[in-house]
Amino acid sequence: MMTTNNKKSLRLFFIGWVLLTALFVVIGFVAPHHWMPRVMSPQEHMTVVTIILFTALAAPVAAGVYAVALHLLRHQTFRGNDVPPAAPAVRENSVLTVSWLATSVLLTVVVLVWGLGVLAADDGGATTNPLVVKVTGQQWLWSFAYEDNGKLVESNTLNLPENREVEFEVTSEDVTHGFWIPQMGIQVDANVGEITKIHTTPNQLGGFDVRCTQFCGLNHAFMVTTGDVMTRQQFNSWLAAQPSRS
Amino acid sequence: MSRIRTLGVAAGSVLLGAALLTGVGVWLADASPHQTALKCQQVSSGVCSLNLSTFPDSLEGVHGANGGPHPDWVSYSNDNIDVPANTTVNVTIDQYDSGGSLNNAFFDRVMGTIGGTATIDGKTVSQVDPTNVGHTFTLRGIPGNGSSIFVSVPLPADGNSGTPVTIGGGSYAKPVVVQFSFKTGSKGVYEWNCEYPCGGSREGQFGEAMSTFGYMSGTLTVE
Amino acid sequence: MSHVDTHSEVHGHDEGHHEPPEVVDGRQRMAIWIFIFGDVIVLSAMLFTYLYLRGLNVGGHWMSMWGFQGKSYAQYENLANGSGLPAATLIHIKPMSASFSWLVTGVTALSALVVIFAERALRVAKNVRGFASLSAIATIIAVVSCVLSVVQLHHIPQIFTANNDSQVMAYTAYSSVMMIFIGSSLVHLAILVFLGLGLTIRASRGVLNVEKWYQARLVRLFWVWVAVTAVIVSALTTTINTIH
Amino acid sequence: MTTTLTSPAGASLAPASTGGGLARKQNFLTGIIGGFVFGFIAWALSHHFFDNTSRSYSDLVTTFTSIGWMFGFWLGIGALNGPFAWLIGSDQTRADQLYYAGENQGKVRYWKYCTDHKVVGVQYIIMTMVLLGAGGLMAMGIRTELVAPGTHFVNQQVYNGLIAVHGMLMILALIVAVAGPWANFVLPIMCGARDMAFPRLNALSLWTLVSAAFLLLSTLAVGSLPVGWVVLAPITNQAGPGMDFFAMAIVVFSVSTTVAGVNTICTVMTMRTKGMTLSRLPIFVWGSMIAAALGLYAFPYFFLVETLQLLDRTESTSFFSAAGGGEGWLQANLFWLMGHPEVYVILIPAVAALFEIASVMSRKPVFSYRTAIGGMAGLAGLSILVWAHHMFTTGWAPTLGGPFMVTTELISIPTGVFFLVLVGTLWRGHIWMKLPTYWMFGFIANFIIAGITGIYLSDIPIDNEFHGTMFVTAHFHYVFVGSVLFGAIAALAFWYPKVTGRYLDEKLGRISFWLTFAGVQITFMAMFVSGLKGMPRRYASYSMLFEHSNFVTTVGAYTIMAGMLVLLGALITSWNKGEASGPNPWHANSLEWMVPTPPPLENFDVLPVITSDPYNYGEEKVNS
Repeated sequence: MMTTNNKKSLRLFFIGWVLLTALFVVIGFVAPHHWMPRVMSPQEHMTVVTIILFTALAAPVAAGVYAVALHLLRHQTFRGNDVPPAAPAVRENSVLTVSWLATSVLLTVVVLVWGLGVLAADDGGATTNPLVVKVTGQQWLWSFAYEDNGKLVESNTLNLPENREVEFEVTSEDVTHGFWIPQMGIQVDANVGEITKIHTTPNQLGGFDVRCTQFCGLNHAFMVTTGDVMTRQQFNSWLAAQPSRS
Repeated sequence: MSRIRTLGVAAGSVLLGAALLTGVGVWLADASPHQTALKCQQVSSGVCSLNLSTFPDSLEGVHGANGGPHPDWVSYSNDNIDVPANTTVNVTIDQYDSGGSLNNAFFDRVMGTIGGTATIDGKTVSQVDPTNVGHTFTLRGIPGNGSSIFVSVPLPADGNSGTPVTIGGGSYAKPVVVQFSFKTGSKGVYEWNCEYPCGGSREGQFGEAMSTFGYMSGTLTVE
Repeated sequence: MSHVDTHSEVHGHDEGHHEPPEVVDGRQRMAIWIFIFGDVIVLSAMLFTYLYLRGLNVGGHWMSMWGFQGKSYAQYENLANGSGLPAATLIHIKPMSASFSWLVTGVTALSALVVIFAERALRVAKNVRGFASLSAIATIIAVVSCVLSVVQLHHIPQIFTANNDSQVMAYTAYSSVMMIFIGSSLVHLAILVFLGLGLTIRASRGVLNVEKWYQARLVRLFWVWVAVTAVIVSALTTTINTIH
Repeated sequence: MTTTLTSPAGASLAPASTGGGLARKQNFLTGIIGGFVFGFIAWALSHHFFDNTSRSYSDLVTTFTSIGWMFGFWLGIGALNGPFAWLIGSDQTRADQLYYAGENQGKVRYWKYCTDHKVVGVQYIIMTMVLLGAGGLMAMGIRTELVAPGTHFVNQQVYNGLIAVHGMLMILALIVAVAGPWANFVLPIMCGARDMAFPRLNALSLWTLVSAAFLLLSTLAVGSLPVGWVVLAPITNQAGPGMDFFAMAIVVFSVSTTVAGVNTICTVMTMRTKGMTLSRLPIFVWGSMIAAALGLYAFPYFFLVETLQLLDRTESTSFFSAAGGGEGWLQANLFWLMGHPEVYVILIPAVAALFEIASVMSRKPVFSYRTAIGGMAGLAGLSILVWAHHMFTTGWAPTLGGPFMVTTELISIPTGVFFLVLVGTLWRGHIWMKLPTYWMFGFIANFIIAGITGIYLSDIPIDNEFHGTMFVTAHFHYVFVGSVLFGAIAALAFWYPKVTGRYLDEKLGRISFWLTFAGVQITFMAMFVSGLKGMPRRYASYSMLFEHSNFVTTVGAYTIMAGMLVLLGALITSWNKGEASGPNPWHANSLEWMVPTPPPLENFDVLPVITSDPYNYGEEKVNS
């Protein structure tokens, strides 16, 4: 019933490994495009690319473990109530151990280098005169304030111009909230007595969501609103049409 | 084996106990009384009217005998409201409570009503003094569920004095009367609450009455 | 089960029931050291809290707070209930008395010193009576230190704050951290009093005799550690407190 | 040839003294009574003496009530007898010790302040089942609410309470799920010790945990805990009295785990029998010790942060309140300084138990024993340097993001070692497909997914998208349910015969396994989808966007519940009706299988002498 490492079972094992790897890679490509929100900013784009890359790197490892597990379940198992005979006592295999460690170190380094690179590329902060939007969270609503040559405009929905860098200055009036735009892959908490900044450049026209990601009490689930990326003309006319705070 | 049987039974019964405790806990936590939803009164075709009040205590409205566990908590007269779809809703709110400054002056504006205005004691306004607000009526939905809706109307603090009127268990000075109208869209469940910090706790005074269901918040069901 | 060599000489089964003192001592000393390790973590976390809040000085409120001048809570209660309060003002507080803090620390250190002598009296001089009386003295000194700490707690500056109908005597960040420092030393001192009392009673009842001297050493370890903590905390909170 | 070890229980021990005395009548019930009495007294006093116009009035009353409950419970169950006896210098005699170890007291000793490590172990099993049961019911409540958009089953207030208490209960339950029962029941025997190093501290750690668990469950009755399980300040200053119960429960719980950790470490370091060198220790002993040491580092932070939150609420200090110079980030730091190591306090004992099981069930030595220990120690060491990866999106110290990303991703190396050891042990093994083996393979399958999804979250750009979403929830549920719980159940099935002398019902056990395994995949895969679609955590109601994935998740959750109920049925029925197993059903070599079942009081009549590690299956013929 069981024959350790005969050729056939090993070949099956390798085929399984390859097939599973392929399967995981395919999932890695399909899932983000199929389920994640529409990509509307460079940050979100890099996020999706990174997800695909990491999946491709992780796929062979995961597939390997699954293939081994399946191989063992297929060829190495004993059923029934009698204890199986003692198996060959392999206590160490320095080659295997070292190569396994080397592989995981290598993969980790690749992941790190890539991740830190993306992080550094994005860490530049707001560049030349971004549009500054003051984001205020309070239980249980977001409010947004724009400075339009001396006139202060407030809104409960977030309208943004296309292809212009936006800097969000996020703060809170009561407890901690989480300011998140899924379509733009940017998220930062709104803290009492602190102003936290994030920036992005919307590069697609259309609607997006703003959701609170930090538990903030009774109506936390309803602290959601929508936004719209419009052409600069549309944005400016919208801004002009808003009543200013007296 | 009697020891072991008892152990098994013990484990089972203790689990059962945990289940009961949990159930009781949930029930207690859920004990905030659910009043029957307030129906919007049909005035004419496509128009209906709602009458709400805000009180400095919980003696009026369904909170249990003599205001229930927290008679001193501020409260709206109702929590759950039913309105028909695609209708103009005329809202009248009698505001009996004192007030102060908003956490965020954003809410001193009248937003989302027909004409962007409200009538306060007969005067039509689009904005009130952010340092003298009693409560607000702020209504919103979850994007994607039904049509999006946003209405926010500040209710100025009640500075009136004179002969108090008696409602339910309490007696209050003459109210500030706020009237406004908004149009409902398609069917859906929306959430409304007060945005004036009247919860009497630390960190923005949004605890207690503000974070307890059935006092300063409720649902508006468009059906 | 070949790895269990039961043919080799087996010790009588009473071995393990009555273990030799040095074995018990070693085990208990290890336990005390591990407990002290846990205490070190708590202390370091408290120091982190202190330095973090002082370093951030959020809104400049390390030693200030919006509130109302005045000593007592009752003085404002009625005002606040009628929501007839005057406008709140920014109130600044002073750091707590350094000399008093060092006084408490000194007393604690003194008690530790006495305990060291007590333990030596038992271990070296084998003098149980002397040990009993010395540990009694140490206990009394620890009690004094407790009382002083309570006094210190009462001197932490408070500020009356009120908004809407919620009012209270509140503490600024500085006062808050001082409270946990003093509070934790109070808890430790209470434990010391318990231990000192135990040593005294046990010694005078002859339960703690010359053979069991190591019990005294266990207590001494913890006692000295508490004294060290007091010194560290005082050294920090009396030098680095105000924001310049 | 093991006969020298199997002389009847306590045959040669001093007879239990029959002395009366109040202290000997104390049990769980008197504990409860004492708790309620003192709780009521404390409530009445604080109610009377504190100023009821102060904002912190209700918090002060609640806090003092909970202190009264704790004190009364400990007094009632007899936890305070030992210290008092020490104080007045009346030390226990040998007869007393045997009595408090429950000698000749039958089943009643399971409901007493019993110092026998095996009794404590069984008490921990019951404790864990209660916590998991209550937490699981709350999970069902949560999933029922989330079956469709809108709030229908419970309103958002109840929901917010449920998510926090569910989270905390489950974390506490899993912290003790493996280390509680088995580091108490089998660890001393594995070391060749007659009991834990400090039997009374052992009982103390259990019963303090029980008293804390009562408080934690009581939060539901006093306005619950509407803050999320990470109790992120400053919203905790808005919450009702439930928060005070919670904070007090955690303060006591931290003490309990610290005491337990000291006990475990001292037992392993000082109670090993002759020849049981550190390099011959069963791997599970190593795992338990490393986890205990890590817990000693982690839980003091928990102790402090909850003390601070309690002070903020009762004394109006300003640790986390910006108005007084406080800062929510401080709470986040202190909490996660505890919170991340705690994950490995939970994980490592489960993994170590699986190493043990893998070796026995594949009739092979643990593969590269030293690397395994190194992996666990390395994981423990790294885990104290990664806490801020829970704060990538809080805006706290963005410049530290890079460094913390590095330390976090380095964790995947020791985690990889776990797979190396586990798979390496099974490779070319003769795998005995019994119940523990099934759950072990389930662990391998789930832990891969848990680990890999963790890599995404450790990457800051991705975390900016996924933080605070259902993706994170799904990830750590794969860790806790898919991995730790599976490991814990494997350990339960493995050592159950040693506790009861009977097998855990194989048939029911396998049904339960397949239900749970399928349930976990359905539930949390669908939850990953919700996360990818952008559904945040802790939402009582959600957009139509997330309708289908949430429905599937709820279906899966009920499947898991079915599996767990079958397992519970198996546990209870097998306990007295199961197939008899004999002292060593798995033909294992480690010491706990050498003693009779159930093991006698003080385990060994004659302490064995060890000449090799317990993994020498292939090397010498196992003579039976």
